[in-house]
Amino acid sequence: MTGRQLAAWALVALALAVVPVLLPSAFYLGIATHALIFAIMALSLNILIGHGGMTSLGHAVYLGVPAYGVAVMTMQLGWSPVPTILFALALGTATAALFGVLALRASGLGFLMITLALGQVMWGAAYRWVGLTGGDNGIRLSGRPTLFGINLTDAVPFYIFVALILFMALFCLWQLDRSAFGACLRGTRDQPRRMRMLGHDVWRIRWTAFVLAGFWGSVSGVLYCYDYQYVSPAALSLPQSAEALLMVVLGGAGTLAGPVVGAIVITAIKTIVSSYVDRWYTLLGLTFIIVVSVMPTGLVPGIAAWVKGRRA
Amino acid sequence: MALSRRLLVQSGLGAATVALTGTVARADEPIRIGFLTVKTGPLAAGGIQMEQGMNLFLKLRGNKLAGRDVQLIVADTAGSPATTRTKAQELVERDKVHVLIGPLAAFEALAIADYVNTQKMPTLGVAAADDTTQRSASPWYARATASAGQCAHAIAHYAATELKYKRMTIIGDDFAYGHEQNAAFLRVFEDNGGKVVQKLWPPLNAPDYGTYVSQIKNNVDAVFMSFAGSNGFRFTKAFFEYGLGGKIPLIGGMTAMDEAILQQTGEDAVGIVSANWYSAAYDNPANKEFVAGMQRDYKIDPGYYAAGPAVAGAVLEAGMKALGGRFDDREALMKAMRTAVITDSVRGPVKFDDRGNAIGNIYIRKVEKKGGKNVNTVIKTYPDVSQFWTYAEAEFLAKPVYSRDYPPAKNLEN
Amino acid sequence: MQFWIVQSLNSLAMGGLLFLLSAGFSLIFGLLRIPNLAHGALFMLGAYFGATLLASHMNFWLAALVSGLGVGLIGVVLEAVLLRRLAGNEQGQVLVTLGVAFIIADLCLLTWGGDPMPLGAPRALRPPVFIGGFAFPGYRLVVLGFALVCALLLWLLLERTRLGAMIRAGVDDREMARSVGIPVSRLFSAVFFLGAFLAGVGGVVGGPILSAYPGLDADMLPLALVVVILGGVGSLPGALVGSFIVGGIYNFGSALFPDFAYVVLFLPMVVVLVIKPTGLFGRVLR
Amino acid sequence: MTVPALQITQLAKSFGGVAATRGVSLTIMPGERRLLIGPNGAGKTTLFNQIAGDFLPDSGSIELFGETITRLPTRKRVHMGLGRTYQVLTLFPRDTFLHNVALSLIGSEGGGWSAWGALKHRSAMLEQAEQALVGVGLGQAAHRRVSETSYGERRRLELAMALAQKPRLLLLDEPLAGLSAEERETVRVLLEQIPRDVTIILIEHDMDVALAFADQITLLNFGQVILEGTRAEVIADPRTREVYLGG
Repeated sequence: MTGRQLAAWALVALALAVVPVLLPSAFYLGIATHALIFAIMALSLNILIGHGGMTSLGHAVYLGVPAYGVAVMTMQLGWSPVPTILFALALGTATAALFGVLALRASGLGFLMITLALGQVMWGAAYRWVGLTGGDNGIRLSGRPTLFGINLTDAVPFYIFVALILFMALFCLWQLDRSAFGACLRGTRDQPRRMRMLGHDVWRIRWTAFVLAGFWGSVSGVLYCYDYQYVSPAALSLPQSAEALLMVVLGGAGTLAGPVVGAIVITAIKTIVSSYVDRWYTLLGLTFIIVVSVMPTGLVPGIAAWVKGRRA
Repeated sequence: MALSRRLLVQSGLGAATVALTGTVARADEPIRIGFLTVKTGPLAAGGIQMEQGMNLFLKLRGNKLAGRDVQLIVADTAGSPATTRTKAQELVERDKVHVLIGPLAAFEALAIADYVNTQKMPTLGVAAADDTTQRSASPWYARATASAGQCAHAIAHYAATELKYKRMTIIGDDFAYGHEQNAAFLRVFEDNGGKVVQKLWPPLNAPDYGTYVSQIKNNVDAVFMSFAGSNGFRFTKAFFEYGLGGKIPLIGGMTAMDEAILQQTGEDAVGIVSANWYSAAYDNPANKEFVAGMQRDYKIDPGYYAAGPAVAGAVLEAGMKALGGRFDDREALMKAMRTAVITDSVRGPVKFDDRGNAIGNIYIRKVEKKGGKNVNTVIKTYPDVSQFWTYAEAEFLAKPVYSRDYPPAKNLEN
Repeated sequence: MQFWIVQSLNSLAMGGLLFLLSAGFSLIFGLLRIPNLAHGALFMLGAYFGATLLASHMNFWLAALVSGLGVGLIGVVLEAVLLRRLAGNEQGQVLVTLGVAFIIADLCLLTWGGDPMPLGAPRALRPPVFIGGFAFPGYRLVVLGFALVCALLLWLLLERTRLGAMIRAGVDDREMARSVGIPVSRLFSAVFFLGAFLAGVGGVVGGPILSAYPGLDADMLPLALVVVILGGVGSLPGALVGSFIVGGIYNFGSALFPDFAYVVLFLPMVVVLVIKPTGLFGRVLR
Repeated sequence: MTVPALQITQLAKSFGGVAATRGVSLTIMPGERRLLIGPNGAGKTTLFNQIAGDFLPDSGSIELFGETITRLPTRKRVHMGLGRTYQVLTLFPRDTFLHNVALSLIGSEGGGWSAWGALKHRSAMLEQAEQALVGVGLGQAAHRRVSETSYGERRRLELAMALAQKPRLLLLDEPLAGLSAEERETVRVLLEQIPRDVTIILIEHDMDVALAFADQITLLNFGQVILEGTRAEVIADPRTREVYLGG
């Protein structure tokens, strides 16, 4: 790592660390925690959208399935946290492995539609398979776990836990970005045909990306379940998938910081701005339109270009 | 009257200073009511009426309850469980409300159930999920409206004993609220000699009810429907489109013929019998004033969603009165509300059972055309109905919660 | 027997409704390559316009036309102001059309409130038709007929007029069309108008069956997507056949496999797409 | 007897009823320089696409160095020694020249991107990539992004990416397209320098360069082989005139 990169990472760590100090109350820290969890979800989706050029409208599956995994294992089978978490991650990743095989039969809009349909099937299953999921009543968790001797019930330790995982996710995805695999994945995004002609197994590259996205999505799903201590079909719904997509595109697909920024902006509009503006839904729509009109590639690249332009 | 947010933020600065200096509520501090409702998205219809009902109730009280000023803080849950939880946190932790009213939907109520418990926050619910006042009742939760099964019990009894239906089809939204109503109906109807011969479950997001309507057996005595929101209205329309209206009687559960959709349903609605703990046509002074106010301020007749907060407000008022206007001791306030006996709410008399659910009148209503508009005329009153109907509480609770398949339907025909 | 006849009629009638919903979406997607996620919202807007006009006692078909024109106009503005500069930026288009959908939905809620609004069919078309002893709603047959007429007119427009020839050329190869001097920008506006117009008319004609209510947009959009995916993108016969297939799957699926009612549309779609990723009639979806 | 580098037998393919390739047979011996000519739409690039495996033929067979590859996926053909450049540039515009070639090398590794470590730590491979760039005279451009370079440089990058994989059979689709006279000369020299153990099939409209380069010429029209022979034979044949001047 170069000195500059090290400094950048230190800055990220510092930024995550000062949030609990700066925020006035546990309530705002809770919102920050929600935003970071969705940031992890958006980061995972960005592997597909930004790096792989595969627009998925069914990413809520990897939020909801592991969340249900945590809830069912904890509440119905009484498993302890560590095996529960491992199981939920494995469940979400395995789902991605299977759904990836199905969705990658197509590309472009076909891919988008298969992911959407699979998401709707899982949503329907959650609604209907009442014995397992509790239907629309969902499953309530009896509290946050104690992991490695640390009780995550309070806002501060849970925030730190989530922030640590976000930091890990950022670092892993940064590594991915710089790896040979990352280069191949971007290659399949820009020139799939050429990639084949260079001897690459395009399908396997995409499928691996799908599974990776599923894994990191599952990480956010586990955190989501512990955060809200409740899971219902809403976690698997199309609006949830669309929201994740919007976070990625709003912040800037293909950039590392974009999904995080997108997640923070959308969470802020939904939870904070909505307290002051009745028509926050319109405001959210306007935000999308304005961002795309002014910065077609998203907030992070747009602002970066603007800053560069001012310096020059 | 809902205070504007900006005003609230300004006065909130004062409140924050108070919190910092650790002073307990000032003697002249207003009671802050956190109101969770849905103002955006597909569920907003009921949510907007909830807010209107609450606003009107407070307006009619001169924005004072038991002599104390009221600050109403409204939060939009957007019909999402995750947002509901965040908004509940906002109201409790940031706005430091003294009592919560709402939220609208069962899954929203369930999403905050544990939070309300750990925060020991007095909550007056309106959502119908049975178990929130049954097997998983909470000391911090009370529901002045009804459980999903509560009204269905009554109309099932009415259908079997007064309408003398023997064979019925039941149809409802395929989610917990529909399941619970239909299960309650089935139990009481069959315990009183009727037979449910067909159960149909359209999914919540059914684009069209034609396919379901055309499956209804043509040899049943009547059809019972338990729908929420606009689904009841759309089902009724399809029922008449397919020529079943007038041939097979249609009766409805708690929200199937809600005042919110009564006018839109038009001629088709006339004659439909349903059960609810409320009717805009219920005749007592409190309700007369309330209905007139809704018509004046919002040009609508109040229904389930508007009346719920008005009843909750009456409960809160009664609790505060019992404490001489005090509300700072949450435990005392909750206890006072749950032991209150209210005689003159918009739904008539109401009190709570030991699990926090309302015991009150259930009205059998029939849609009639009066003065050019549809009204739910009360044709029979079941007084003091509890969520357990006539069953013994212990026996009732020993059985599983009402669901899609419980109690089992033994008389289905293919 | 009666079951099969009635459900077949249901399927056909719903197919007609779905065609009105999805033809515009398919056109816009086929020519402009814009996944117009505001299409459900435009359909809902048409229904609300229709409900308002009908409440003021306008003739039903006139109301459908006026609503269609109104929604079509909004579509043109949307295309010209927001979407034209995003050509080729699919993610931007997704974001903008979803943003527009949010705004339309929220403004509808603001304007018309949350309660459902009925749209009455013309009185003469309301009574059930009796077919061999059982009743079938007459208006649904009208919708079916109307959809078929629309399909025919659209087919004539696309196959028999100069405008249609240009549109087809644009669908087949946009660059080629531009190079032979077809005014692609104006063509795009025309197609967007047509697509939005169809959504608006569909909202009114479908209104007596569906009504106008908050959430109609979200209920309809996935249906349009399913139809277009099954039928193939940008193909009018595909949209027509896809509509009837989806109508059939929905009606028979919900009746025969009630336990799968929640997934009755999407499960078959997954199966079809996995076996034939191009849809039943489609070209490669890229 | 030597095994042909490429043997195509009765290859046919049609798209929605329109025949693109009609029973093409072609034998190309190792080390050969073969030129494909024919008017636009004759099916030259379509033939390349089938040799590369972009789509599968309706009938007929393709053998690469004696092994049947008719239904193999593209990447397996590449691993057997097939390389290709495109008429329309297909590069990775957001990456540097070096990364473009690196992707090519990773692809020829066969199981490929097994390495999850950072790309920049794979120094041996990057060295190799740089050599390939030096080979086409782009040594200085290695760290520039594709989007910042000239068209002529990109054309040479196309070539470098194909050559880096050390193919045994190379398909070159109009490597001179769009180049200035000066640049053509550079590329011509590069082509001349490709060792004879690489078999080359070339599509090119610059007849001066192409005819000088080729050993054998195949004339295609309407997806069919019209005739095949040496430069002199093909030029002399009246059918060539017919095809080009319209008949």
